Amino acid sequence: MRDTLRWAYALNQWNIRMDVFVRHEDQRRALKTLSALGFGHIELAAGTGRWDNLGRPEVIEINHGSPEGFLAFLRSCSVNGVSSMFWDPGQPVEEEGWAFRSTRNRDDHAAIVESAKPFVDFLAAIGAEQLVARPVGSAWMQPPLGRDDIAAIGEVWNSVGKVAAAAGVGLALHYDCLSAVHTADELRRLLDATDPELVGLALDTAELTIGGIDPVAFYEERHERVTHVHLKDTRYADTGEEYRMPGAETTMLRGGAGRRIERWFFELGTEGGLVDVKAFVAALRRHGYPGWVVVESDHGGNPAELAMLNSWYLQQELSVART
Amino acid sequence: MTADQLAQRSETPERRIKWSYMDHWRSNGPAGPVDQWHSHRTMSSFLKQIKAVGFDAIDTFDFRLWQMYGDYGGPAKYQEMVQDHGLERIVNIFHAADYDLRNYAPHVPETHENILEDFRVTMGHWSSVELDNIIVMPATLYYDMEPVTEDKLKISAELWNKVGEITAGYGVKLTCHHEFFCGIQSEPDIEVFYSYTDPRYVSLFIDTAQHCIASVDPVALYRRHAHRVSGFHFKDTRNVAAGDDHRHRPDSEIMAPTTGKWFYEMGTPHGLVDFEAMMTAVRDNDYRGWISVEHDKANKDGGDYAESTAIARWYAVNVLEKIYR
Amino acid sequence: MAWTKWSYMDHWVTETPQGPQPPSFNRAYMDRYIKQLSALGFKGFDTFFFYLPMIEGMYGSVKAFEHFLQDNGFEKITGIFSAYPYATKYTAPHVPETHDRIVADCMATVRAVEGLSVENFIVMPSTTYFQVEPVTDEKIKIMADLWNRVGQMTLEHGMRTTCHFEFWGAIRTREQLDLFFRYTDPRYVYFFCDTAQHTIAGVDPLQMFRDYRDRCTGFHFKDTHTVDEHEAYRTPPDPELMAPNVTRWFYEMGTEGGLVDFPALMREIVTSGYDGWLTVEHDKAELGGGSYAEATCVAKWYIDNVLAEAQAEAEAQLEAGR
Amino acid sequence: MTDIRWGYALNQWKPQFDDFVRREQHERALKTVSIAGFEGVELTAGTGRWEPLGNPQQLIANFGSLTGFREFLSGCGIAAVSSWFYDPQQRSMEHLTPPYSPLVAADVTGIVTRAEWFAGALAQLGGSVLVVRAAPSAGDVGPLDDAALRRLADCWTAVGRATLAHGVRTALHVDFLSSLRRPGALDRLLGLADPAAVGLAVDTAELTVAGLDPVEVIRRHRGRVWHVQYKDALAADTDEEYLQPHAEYSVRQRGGSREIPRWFAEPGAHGGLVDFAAVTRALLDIGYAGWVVFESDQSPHPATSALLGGYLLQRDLRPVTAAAVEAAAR
Repeated sequence: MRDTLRWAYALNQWNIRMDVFVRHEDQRRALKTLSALGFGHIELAAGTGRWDNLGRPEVIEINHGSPEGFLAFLRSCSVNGVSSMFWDPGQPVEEEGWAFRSTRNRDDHAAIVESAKPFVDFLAAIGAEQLVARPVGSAWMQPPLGRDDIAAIGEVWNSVGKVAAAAGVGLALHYDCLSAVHTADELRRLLDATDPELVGLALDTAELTIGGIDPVAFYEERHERVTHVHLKDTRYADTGEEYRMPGAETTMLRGGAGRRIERWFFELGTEGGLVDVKAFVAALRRHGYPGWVVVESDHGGNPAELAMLNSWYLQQELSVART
Repeated sequence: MTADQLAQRSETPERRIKWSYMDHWRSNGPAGPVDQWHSHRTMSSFLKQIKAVGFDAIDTFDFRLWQMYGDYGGPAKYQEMVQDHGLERIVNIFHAADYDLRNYAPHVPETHENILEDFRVTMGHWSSVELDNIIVMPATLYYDMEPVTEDKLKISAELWNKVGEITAGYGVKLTCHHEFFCGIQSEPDIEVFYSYTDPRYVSLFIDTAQHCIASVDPVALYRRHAHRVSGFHFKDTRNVAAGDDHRHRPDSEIMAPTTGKWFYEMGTPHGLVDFEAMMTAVRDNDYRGWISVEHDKANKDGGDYAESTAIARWYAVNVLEKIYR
Repeated sequence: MAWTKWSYMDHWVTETPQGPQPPSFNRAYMDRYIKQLSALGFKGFDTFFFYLPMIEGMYGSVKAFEHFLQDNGFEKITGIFSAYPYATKYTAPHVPETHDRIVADCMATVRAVEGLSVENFIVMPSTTYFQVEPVTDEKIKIMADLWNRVGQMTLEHGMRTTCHFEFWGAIRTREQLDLFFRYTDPRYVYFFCDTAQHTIAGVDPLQMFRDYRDRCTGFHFKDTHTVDEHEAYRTPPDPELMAPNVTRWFYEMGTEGGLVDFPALMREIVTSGYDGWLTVEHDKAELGGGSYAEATCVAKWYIDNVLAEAQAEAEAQLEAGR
Repeated sequence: MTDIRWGYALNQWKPQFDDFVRREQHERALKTVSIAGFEGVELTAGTGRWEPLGNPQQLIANFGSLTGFREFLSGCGIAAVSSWFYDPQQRSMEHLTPPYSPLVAADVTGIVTRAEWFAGALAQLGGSVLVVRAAPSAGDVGPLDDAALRRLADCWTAVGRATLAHGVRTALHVDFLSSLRRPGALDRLLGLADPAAVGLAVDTAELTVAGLDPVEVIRRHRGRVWHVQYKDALAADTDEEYLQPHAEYSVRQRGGSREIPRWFAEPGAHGGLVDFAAVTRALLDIGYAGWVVFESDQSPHPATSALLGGYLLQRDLRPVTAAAVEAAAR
């Protein structure tokens, strides 16, 4: 994509189950698809195990020998590099002995900082700019956040941010609609509890919208803190309570209960989309946003079709040149 | 880059080749697989995807005509929708006829008047849009034509000369596409056939996969006949027809015992077509105009049209356009 | 009498608005899945340890899920599959320092199904071959020690620990299998016969069953089209999905080109007097455009139409011999 | 036992013209139907080389003979072809004939000839019912006045008599695009046709989408119900959109102005409008003897549809029929 903004695409929409998107030829097809659509950079997502083989530095190394080997793999498909990687330290992984860690628990902080290091080193080695992190776990799994909780969360991210900055990598905290940091106020407090030099915000247009926060307004308010963007659309907003349902990952986001909405995230330009994508992108341009804009669709059907529809929207509706 | 700059880019003079997409397509609907003609919504989604990967135009089948009339108001109106999605136009149409020895068989002279009348009517229907080619399979199924004799080839050639004259009257080239399972598919038969056809009225349409399956080298064939080649289907295959595959009753295309899926998008692993050699030949002959990408039945065996289309386009940009564009 | 104790091993993928997903996508999909298995007449249900929390989430408890199964004609949950396919510094059966952790994990799984009458606690006794090699006597003994411990523990909770050998695991040849069973205590460690995995590894599953009949507590009836003759089993990073030349190892019973002689196995089972559960499995059935629902139908059709005949033959022979 | 036999329609496996052509696909579908608990299959008439199960000529081309096809079926655990669905409006590549209309007197001979062709084959395949599309779409031919109904009655009487000669009954299939859904039209048509030659094929979903209650239709025409198709309806055509031109395409396929994603589904589908237990009781009440064919028309997942249908049959409907048998014995 040739534009004043820098565009990338998230691979997560291909990796929808543990046993798919494992073979290199499948990954090559996805990379070529993105390349053909004009995307030169991708976002990775952390995972676990031998089948999530784009999900952890040590597993990527078993597959490609070295960070350089991995870049060569990308470049064989005309994808130039990696913009960023998404990581959730609260997600138990096999490689960490399925440890369950929480950023609000100060006893876990040292381990969280330690576990961030391989990711930071890997991102630095492949020239990626941002570690995109989930700041805190789902709301339904924990009591409401007190003031000290936000302080504790801020502390650990400042520490991670320091490690990242030393390696030349940025750290951006990603708001999501199930998170314990849910309201605009809570999000502001989290930003205020972190050092602007070390920690930025990853603004996800669909997640904010579902969570009841207007992404355009919030961006206007805190644009100086936004260092990373996920651009996607949604057709629904939370009623205000669904994110608290037990098992919200399934009961809310997969329609297991409540209003039974089985798909929340959609491609740009979807009928009935709630995100004002054009206004948001115009705001990015107006403020000279310097970071990556990562287009994604999460899990929503046929990955190649979604990528094509997203690219079409960029070209036709946002006047971004494909090559 | 702004829209204006983008428009300027597409007018840059150095591009000699434009890419069209032959519109086979399936996607998953709520009640099972549907084609793009299912609704305006699915059509729009299809056109967006074709545009997104950088195709310039589309090809289509002429049996879609009735739906174009019923649902869009005719070919010209349908083409407006194509253009609204940023694509140039409809470049070629494929005339898929029901070949039958009783009333529609190029090697049977008694059926010729019926065929000629079919083309007079068809060309009238399409006169509202500008087309480059109307593409035909120039023979019946192989088993309906065999033994393939010089006489039958000559009779077929005479028919297509006359058809070509009709289509030329509408400014459209009649061009022949040789399916591996049709009566005119082997190298010697193709050569005899073209020796009897009039280059003014009958062109050759190279389908890289079909020739390859029929054990004909598409590059050599093209080099021999380049002056009368009016278009291409760039698609790949992983299998050459063996034994009676080309004359399997009742059908070879889907039912041949050896092979469940014949066609693949270009850029597929284990593909048999040498596209780089093909593109080099296209360059050497200074061909200018359209190349069509096709991969029919891409959805078989778990495949996916959207992905195949993107991969094929990737291949065009990253491999073929480096040779000639 | 037709064999009634057929169970189904819980691999399955179904279309959802978020793409092809396991039925645990949400409760409605799970219900539909169980109904489909019920329509085919399965009586037992095997699942993975990692699905237990999801089942609890959807049905309130594993017990409540079992009631749902029973409302649909099932007898019960028959087996729980637990595995460490990938060695980490925390868990690796060939590394003694990790054993306490593994035993504790197994204990947690056992507790999750406490009070049900699950029969088999099915384990992969090793991780991937390439993470263990060279595979030595000593390492096999270490793994055997671990499963002796686990086996004793699960038996106290009414479940038999039974070992399911992957073609890409560290215990795969006939010699390695024999050694492993020599080192394990027949009171605590049992044999689970996966027909496809052994066949791929070049081991005859029928002979394995004959030789370990007394320790055999179950089967995965699944087929393969390929014997691994090019050491695919030791390819890093993963031989199961990433072997260079084989994109699909596993097939349901009854496909063209299948290598396992299921009728012979069925006759052997009947003749041997084995009367436990027989489990149908076909993981990765969706590869190449396949569908789990259809694969399950075709496999069950094979049971009712081909294996039933083999069973009847063997029973008639037994009868005649009496 | 009751005199009901259970079948499944194969049409859901063929969403597009180039699907479901290869033998191994047929084999897997038939095994699926068999193992889901069904005894027979219903075929749909089709034409050309990508319709191997579409007509007698294609069956012979593919299986050597009708006996060869019957053996293929029984090899998959399917006892019989229950029935064949035939729409005279389909042109025939095998006969080089254009679409026929039962409203056009000149077409009747052609329709009768074709019907006999199917009936003769059906008899050899163990089937007993030719299911015919009773009338073209309302939007294409307008309302059916008395003269039109009489022409339909004459056509189907001729067809029915001809198929009976092969031991096969002709049953009129009323779909939701047909004018026969209007008050009194179906009564009138059945009244005009020879009751010995022409019966009714009750399609639960088509009637429901058309706003008719299948239970009521069964009771009302008790002596004339010769065939039954069980499929579920997910929505009803409440706005009479069936009267639009090209409704086959714009309403049935695309879903009309509401863009109904899917009118039909397998019996018992979530949100389905048909009460199959009630329909089954109604059939038992009238002493129905014959095939009940499960259908989904189209399905995103054919094997799943067959299994969910099988579940409904085994769990909910067989107990209903068993109870009726028991009650009769007492």
